[in-house]
Amino acid sequence: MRGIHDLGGMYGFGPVVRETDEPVFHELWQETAFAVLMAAGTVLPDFNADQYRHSVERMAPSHYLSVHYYERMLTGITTLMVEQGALDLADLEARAGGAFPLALPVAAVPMADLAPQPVARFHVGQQVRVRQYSPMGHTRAPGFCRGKTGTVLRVTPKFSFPDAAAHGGDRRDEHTYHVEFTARELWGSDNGDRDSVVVDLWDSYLEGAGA
Amino acid sequence: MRGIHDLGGMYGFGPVVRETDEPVFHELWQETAFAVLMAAGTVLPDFNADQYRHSVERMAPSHYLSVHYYERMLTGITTLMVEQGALDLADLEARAGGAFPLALPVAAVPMADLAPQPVARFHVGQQVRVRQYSPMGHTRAPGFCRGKTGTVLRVTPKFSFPDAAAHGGDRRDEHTYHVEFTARELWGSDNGDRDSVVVDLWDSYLEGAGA
Amino acid sequence: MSRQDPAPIAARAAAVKSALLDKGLLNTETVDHIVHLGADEWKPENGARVVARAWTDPDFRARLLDDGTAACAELGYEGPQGEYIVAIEDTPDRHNVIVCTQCSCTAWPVIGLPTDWYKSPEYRARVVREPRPVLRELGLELPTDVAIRVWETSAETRYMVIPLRPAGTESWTEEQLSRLVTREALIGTALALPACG
Amino acid sequence: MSRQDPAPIAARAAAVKSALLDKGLLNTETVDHIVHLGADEWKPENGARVVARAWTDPDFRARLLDDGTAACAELGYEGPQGEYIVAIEDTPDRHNVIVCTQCSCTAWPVIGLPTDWYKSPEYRARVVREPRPVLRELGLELPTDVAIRVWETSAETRYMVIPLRPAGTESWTEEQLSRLVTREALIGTALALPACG
Repeated sequence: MRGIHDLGGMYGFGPVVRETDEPVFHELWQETAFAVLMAAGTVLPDFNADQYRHSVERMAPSHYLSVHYYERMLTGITTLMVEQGALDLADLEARAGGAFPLALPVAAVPMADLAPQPVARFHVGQQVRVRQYSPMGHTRAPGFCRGKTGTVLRVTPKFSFPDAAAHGGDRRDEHTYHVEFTARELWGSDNGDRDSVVVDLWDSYLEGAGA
Repeated sequence: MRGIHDLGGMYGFGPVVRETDEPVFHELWQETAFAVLMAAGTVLPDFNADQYRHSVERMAPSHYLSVHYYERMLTGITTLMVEQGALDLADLEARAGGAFPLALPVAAVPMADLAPQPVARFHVGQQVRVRQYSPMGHTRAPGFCRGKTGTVLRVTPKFSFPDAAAHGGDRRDEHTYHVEFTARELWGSDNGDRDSVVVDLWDSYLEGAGA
Repeated sequence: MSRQDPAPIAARAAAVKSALLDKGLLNTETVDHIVHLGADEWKPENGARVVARAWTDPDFRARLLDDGTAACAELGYEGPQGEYIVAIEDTPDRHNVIVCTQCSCTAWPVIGLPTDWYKSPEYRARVVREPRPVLRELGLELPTDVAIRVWETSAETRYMVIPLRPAGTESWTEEQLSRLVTREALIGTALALPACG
Repeated sequence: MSRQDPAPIAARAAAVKSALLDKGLLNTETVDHIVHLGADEWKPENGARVVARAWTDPDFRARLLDDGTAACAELGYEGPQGEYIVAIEDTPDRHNVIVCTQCSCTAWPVIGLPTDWYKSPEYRARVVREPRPVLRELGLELPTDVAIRVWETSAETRYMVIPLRPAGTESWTEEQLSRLVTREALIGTALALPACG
């Protein structure tokens, strides 16, 4: 099942609104949030992007959904800095003059049991299915493609496996695949076969799908 | 895919907090919201519960998730009353002295194409699978059981089919089934076979699953 | 749609009420009557009486398990959200617990309007996925050899749980027994209270 | 955790910054440099130059499609979120569009930090499910016989779109062409601007 961040395909959202001549940062605090994130590698000895992404994903869902991107960024990176002892929450709240809501704790068992796959098991043109796994921690296969079958378009070099990197599991690198799923496969038979979504998926997330 | 209301199995939520000696209504406006909903049948000529449930589900996701149950109730029923001409939004905003956020419009094509099933197709003990359908309107098969296989525990009398009732489709009644899914089936192989979830599902949502 | 800030929810509710009153689409007697039903008539004490009767009257228990709606109506408990009641019975091996993940449907006539924890996104999201930790947070630690069945109120069935009858209550009256059955016991997030509590 | 109201977000950001400065874990030069990179160095004009080069130099186009990271680095565009760039080329039959549904990953060196609409829950949720209506809302009406491929940035690949070269630009310079390529064209929510705009 999915966390609140896993928004792909969720329906009920209104129109996409585009601001004309939008600046990169709208307010000074957004610059600060970005700078703190970019400096995290020097503040936290074992910082990595997956751990950070998950700290954002751990925000209370109503908080996550109701605030700006850069508030999520500040909340996520500050949570890690507090959890790892670089910053003190009481000190931050005294400085801010009010509460500083952080993300919630990591789940007790965050990682699914996915066997490491050091060698690429799939090739371009092959049919693959995304496993129906349901971890309560960080993972990167969007809910909308779990259990669905698609076709490999490209095999990439190996990259750090995010579920392990986020949760202190054994470091491992695996190939990812650009896997194309038809709209019909993802959203049901009243959709076409010509439109499609390509998802970039680690080897562990996949299994062969006959054909 | 799922709307924001379809919360079952979403992870990342904090503890369940129970208030001791909780009153039925905490504030007067909550009583009002409940009374307006209960009176809706006399205000709206074609009122039904599915239409109402969907008007709540149509709230902007960040609004839905950040407010109290009775604010969702008031927003949902007021949306229907405005859409159907019983109330006027400008008048309400003048009376309230501020904006009155309503739910978003119904999707262009809200219903999946599920064939009516006037006769019970399944029996107690049978294995059934929930269809992998993805409508953008009201439906009642939770996302967490779509595509999953379970066992029928009970066949109920026929009830109004909610997808049609919510969206003005042809009226139809169908049996529902109490279908039991193991935790392993729903949440993956690191869960047991003894704990289970029983979901009450209309005939149209199901297909036979061999065995 | 207005760009101004939302009016406070109390002001929005009052606006709807006053508009409906002004148009003659609602009257205060109706409001009072509805609130009375919700606050005073539909309540877990009703379901507790149903359970106590089932514990003490085997014929009633059989009727309740066969047709919950009719059995509850025998005791006068019927009405909205009570049109199709199914009673589910705990056993020493299996515990039952109820949720409505998509809204908050509940058997009003026998359980009452649902309380905030039952309606919370936390309960709705989590109890189907991790029932044991959720029950533990609510004060119920189940032995690991007791299976849990979570009942999701996704259609028109309204469930009520018949919890296990506590030990040491063999000689108790129906009235005494009914005081052991809380709202939480009817939902399955608690057991019936112990005899010596 | 405090029960008081949250401090304004600006005060929270200032609190983190001042605490890190006081502890010597951050200095203002670093902050200024990072903000300069994000606001001024990483920008869609970079990706526009890559596209214009690909339109005018067949060898570069081949290198870009073969190894986007190396080809962008030839023009000096590299850095964080540019470690593995894949360029995807529109054809008359197929339009490409990029999203990151789970956060908002973007090829910073060639597209710049993402703007609010790209980061919005609306775009993230909807473009994979209903790309045509979303593109229409953003001003792009595609012929129904053009297939749409949506690229979800779920792993380490950072995509950029090579839009179709507008008609009537045969004699244009690379510099002139690059002005036709907007941020939206690099993401795929717009085409390159027409030659007579």
